[in-house]
Amino acid sequence: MVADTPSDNRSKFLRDVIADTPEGERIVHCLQCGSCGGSCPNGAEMNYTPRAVIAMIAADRREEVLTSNTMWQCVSCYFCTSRCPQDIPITEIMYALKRMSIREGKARKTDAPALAKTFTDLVEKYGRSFEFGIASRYLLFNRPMSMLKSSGMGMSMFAKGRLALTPTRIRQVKQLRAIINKARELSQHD
Amino acid sequence: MAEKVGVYVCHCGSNIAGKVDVEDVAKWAGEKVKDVAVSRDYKFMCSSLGQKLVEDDIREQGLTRVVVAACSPHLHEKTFRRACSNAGLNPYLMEMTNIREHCSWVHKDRAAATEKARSLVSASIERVKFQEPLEPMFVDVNRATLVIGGGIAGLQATLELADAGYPVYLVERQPSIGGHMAQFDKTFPTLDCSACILTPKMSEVGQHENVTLLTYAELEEVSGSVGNFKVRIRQKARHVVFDDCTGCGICVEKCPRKVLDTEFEAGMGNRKAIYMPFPQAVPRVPVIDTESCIWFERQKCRACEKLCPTNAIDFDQEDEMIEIEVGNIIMATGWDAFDTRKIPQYGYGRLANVYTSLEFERLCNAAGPTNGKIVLRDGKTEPKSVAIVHCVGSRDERHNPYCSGICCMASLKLGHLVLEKTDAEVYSFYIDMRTNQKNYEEFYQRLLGEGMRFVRGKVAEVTDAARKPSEQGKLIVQCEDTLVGRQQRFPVDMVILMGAIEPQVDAREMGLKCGISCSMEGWYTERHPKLDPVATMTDGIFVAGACQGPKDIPASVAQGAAAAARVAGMITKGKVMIEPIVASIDEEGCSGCRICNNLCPYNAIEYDAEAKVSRVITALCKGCGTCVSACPAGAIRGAHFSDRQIFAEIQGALWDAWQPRGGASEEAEAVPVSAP
Amino acid sequence: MKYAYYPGCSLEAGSAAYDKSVRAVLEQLGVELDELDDWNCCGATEYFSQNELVATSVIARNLALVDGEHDQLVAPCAACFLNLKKTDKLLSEQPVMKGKVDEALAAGGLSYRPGRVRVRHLLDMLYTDIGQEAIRAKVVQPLNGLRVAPYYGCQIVRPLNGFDNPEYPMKMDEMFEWLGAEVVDYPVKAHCCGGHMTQISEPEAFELIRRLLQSADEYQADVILCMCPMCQLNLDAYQGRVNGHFGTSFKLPIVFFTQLLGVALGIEMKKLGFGKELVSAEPVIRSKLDGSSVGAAT
Amino acid sequence: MSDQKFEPKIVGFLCNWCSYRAADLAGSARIMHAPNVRIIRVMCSGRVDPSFVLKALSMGADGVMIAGCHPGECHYLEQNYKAMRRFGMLQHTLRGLGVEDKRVQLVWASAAEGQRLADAIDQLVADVRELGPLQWAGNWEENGERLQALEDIVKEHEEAMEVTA
Repeated sequence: MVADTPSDNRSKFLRDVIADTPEGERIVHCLQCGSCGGSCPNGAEMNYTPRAVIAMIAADRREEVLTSNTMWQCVSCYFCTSRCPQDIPITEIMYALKRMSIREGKARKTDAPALAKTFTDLVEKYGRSFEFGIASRYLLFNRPMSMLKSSGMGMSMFAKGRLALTPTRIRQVKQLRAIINKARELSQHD
Repeated sequence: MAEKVGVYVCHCGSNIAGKVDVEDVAKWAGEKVKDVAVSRDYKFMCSSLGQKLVEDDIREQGLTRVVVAACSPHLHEKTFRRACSNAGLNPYLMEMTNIREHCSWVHKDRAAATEKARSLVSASIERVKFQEPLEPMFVDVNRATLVIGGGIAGLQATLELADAGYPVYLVERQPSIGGHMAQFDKTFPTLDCSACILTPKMSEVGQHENVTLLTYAELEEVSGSVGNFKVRIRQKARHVVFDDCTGCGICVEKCPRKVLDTEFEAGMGNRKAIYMPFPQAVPRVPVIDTESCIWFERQKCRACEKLCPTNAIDFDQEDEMIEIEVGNIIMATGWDAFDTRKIPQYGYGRLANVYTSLEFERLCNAAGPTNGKIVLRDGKTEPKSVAIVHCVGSRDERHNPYCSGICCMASLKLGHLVLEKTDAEVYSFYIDMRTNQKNYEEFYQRLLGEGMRFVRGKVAEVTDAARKPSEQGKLIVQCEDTLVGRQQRFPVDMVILMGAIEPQVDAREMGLKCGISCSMEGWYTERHPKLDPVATMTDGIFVAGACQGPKDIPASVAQGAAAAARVAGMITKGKVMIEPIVASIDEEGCSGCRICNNLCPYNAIEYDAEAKVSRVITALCKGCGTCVSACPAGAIRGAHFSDRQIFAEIQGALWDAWQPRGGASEEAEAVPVSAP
Repeated sequence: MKYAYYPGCSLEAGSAAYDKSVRAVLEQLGVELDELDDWNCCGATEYFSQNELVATSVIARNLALVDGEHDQLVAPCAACFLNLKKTDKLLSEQPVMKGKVDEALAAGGLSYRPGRVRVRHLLDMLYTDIGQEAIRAKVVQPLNGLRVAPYYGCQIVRPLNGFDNPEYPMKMDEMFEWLGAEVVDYPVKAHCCGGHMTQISEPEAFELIRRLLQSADEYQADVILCMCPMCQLNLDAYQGRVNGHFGTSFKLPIVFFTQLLGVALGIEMKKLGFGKELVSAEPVIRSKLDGSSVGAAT
Repeated sequence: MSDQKFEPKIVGFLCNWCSYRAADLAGSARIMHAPNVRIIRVMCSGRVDPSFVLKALSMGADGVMIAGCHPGECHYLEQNYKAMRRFGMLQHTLRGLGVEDKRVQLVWASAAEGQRLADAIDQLVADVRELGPLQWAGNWEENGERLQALEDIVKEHEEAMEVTA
């Protein structure tokens, strides 16, 4: 017999977030103090502050949270996590929300998923990432105007020998792919 | 000889009966367990009718042993012992089985809870058969009391007892009594001047015929037990002869060495190398701080000695040990302030105009370093805006998870003082406002009316990194205004950090000296959090004030008085009962190996070199039983917790696991591993 | 002393100066650094945004590749360091996830026991293992007169560093005091550079970059020292565009801390990768230090 | 019985001042936990004679819990340290008897830690459940001599340890 857990009256959204976040159980201890929202370098740009998002998760406001820009504005600086007086892994919750948002097709307002996809596609192809490949593909497909604006910078980087045009390919790329495929397969089971 | 055991299973309303089939347990015990003469279940065993049931059965059925299966023995053991006593049965022949806290309240499954209850009852039945009649012991209570700590809680306790005519020793480690309260300007919510209400109490203590005041002194060692403690106290060398000093203050005035006063003035002001912490100090006898005195540093000066009109200065004075005997001890050791440097994002120590609340108390105190003028560190500029930050190091898993309790009210008080004395705007950054005592909420309302601004949000950081011109040269308080749901930056001139209330750094060590324990955080543990808040698990040791948990002045005073009342009760009664749960050594069996001698932390075992045996000094033994389990010859007996009793209890607890040849109780003494 | 070395993708091209200076400095200090054979990308933050199990499995491959000769893995890049460390922690604390990662690794014929490899950041290794005495003993060009602003960023000091204060780190400050530099104690040294926001939403990213440049500039730093490729890229490569965006005129050289440490150890500047930064660092370093003894870059 | 789920029988020796009160607190706070531990009160964890544990195991217990105040918080100042040392020796002995380490656990719980004690009970029950029943009571009698020898070892160890204490 295990200790009684008051899981019955937790919202579905809350239970999902807890399940998808390592040490996510801490979320129920939130005091709504706002030290996360106050610390976030991008907090001013978010639809909802991380604190508000935690309240909304508990209140089962799934649609509003998963379609918001909050988690996509997260720069993974970990200020919220390191300052949280209740030891809530807020940055990891942001990652969980990103994953849920992509999985449920709710990530519409941001290019971040596209960048992530471009990046990981390259890793799966070569085993390593390289900025030029990411920048060129991602910008070309997603932000052609920005490509023009930053081309000057790209040229300077190239001139300094800082943009590799070809990636390094690892030897055991097949092994890496086997690991990735297996992991992807295992994560489907949840 | 077969005992006649009576078993009583309590329903406790539905508290037990709701999860344990009490009728079944009683029936089972009556029918299946050997030596049970009577077995009943009853709605409320602790009621007078329930107790009567036991008494009548003892008288009428001639019961020789009683088992009451109900709640924790810590709640009702005394009740049922008394019932047995009333009916002429020795109270130590009764055993309680805990089937409420340890069973019905913590298990979901009725069948499993009932099965466990049976095992627990069975264990008690087997055990009780081996229990022996014991007689409680009584000792005289010494009328003197030791109070440790001269803050407001200790002062109150001292005065209550002294006024009642009992002698009190008050030990304080600082050169003066008064504690933290002496540092404050005003007290909430009445805004009384702190010194005006405190100093009369201080001088009363200083002059009281029943009080022996030992300041600048430390507790060294406590031995003995309730009624008769022996205490060693280290009187630190003041380098001023107490009886010769008149307190004229010439020495302080003429001392050429000025040092930063990090204690009373919280680093906001200076004092001399020879000093009294503050003008109203009690006693008015200064001390020499040997760390900063020029004589102790480089054998020069002696200005104080030359100028002292009564030749009271003594550079050669040494620490002195004082031994006293008391019947009771009250711990009132108070609190310490959280080190706000541990939260670097608040900038204390790096950004000049970030203050701790104690620093600010001194800043606005009329007797403080600025005579009560609220100015920035430059000593002249009045702030135009002040931010008060709550919960600095409290309600924070990284520092102290508890709420410090008093900071909300203290920040309202400080906010009021800023509004009263300056034209500044005041912002208070809080998580939750906690104002739940008499007239506290009214004080909050008053500050709302006075224009203090409240922002609900824990401050994320205090910085001098300006992002726009209006922030230049300011301290910027960044937080989320959680009621608006937006991140905000507040440029201010001054920031006050309401640091957590923490236990004294050496609270644990001091507790150990007196034999009392601390919580994980370091607060002294009271005997019962609701019903016995000033007693401790150690008889004769009481706690009062903030050493037991964060507390404001009214609560500290109330506890000081409560502890004194408890002590007065002990003294009036004159005698105290001591549980006869002690060890004794069978001299025939003792081989004189002396293993037990070193095991006892109370030195209750002495060795008779002539007879070559060890003996227990009953008055010193506390009954832990460690020596009993260590004796290689099995010659030490622990009363009420003998090997035989515990073996029988184990066997009873496992009645359903062990299949003895002839029933549960027969083999109790013939078990494979038993003490000789 | 012997360490396995995980350079990470950025150090291969965009931040080759970091790689070059790390190798040169450690050689000078007599530390053996063995590059992990056939390492793969750690996935930065991008895998964690998509699939946690894939993210940890990809990273775990690198931990599994550390051979029996090595029990410590040094990573200079912030994202790599955090990912490797975080994965090791997750695998030791989350048994369910560990079971799945084990299975994924097994698909590639690999295995890893959590805790076997101690993941270290380069700064920690230099500060703690090599230490003040050994580093000071090798200084031939003290950095006297040069005002440096150590910039720690986020992911090395938060959340799992265990070697420095996550809010107000001091280890790089101390190290450059050993080297004789004037260390600028500015308030934003552990604030965020914007990370990948430069590629997602420039206005937000530029604001974060501006805050850092402005503070270092207000404290009159000559050079900002980085220990993360992303930080260096954002502060250096985007500095011109930030100036354009805000109408400011920052001209702050941004170098890796190992580059300047190398200078102090008397290594020629060209061996330390100087010249690759867009805002040139060499002139200010030469003008502040005694130019004659500083090894030429070109 | 044999086809039913194995329910371990466990004896818990709890000290009067901290851990017994922690169990009381778990009760007043209604912190649910496994019903398998049958609690026996002793004044101090220092009172727990290794032979109590052997006795319990021999009588059919599948596991034993010894619980005391946290080190440094003993009601009797330092007696739980003695329990700790004795426990190390006991473990040594139990290993010799083939009893798995996880069957006999020493835990600390202050009077304020009802949750901690409940968690420790659940953990112990889960550990013992995984190990399965302790097959000991049946062959106890025939191993009498071996056990007498063990008891001697216990006493020897004690002497060696306590004298240097």
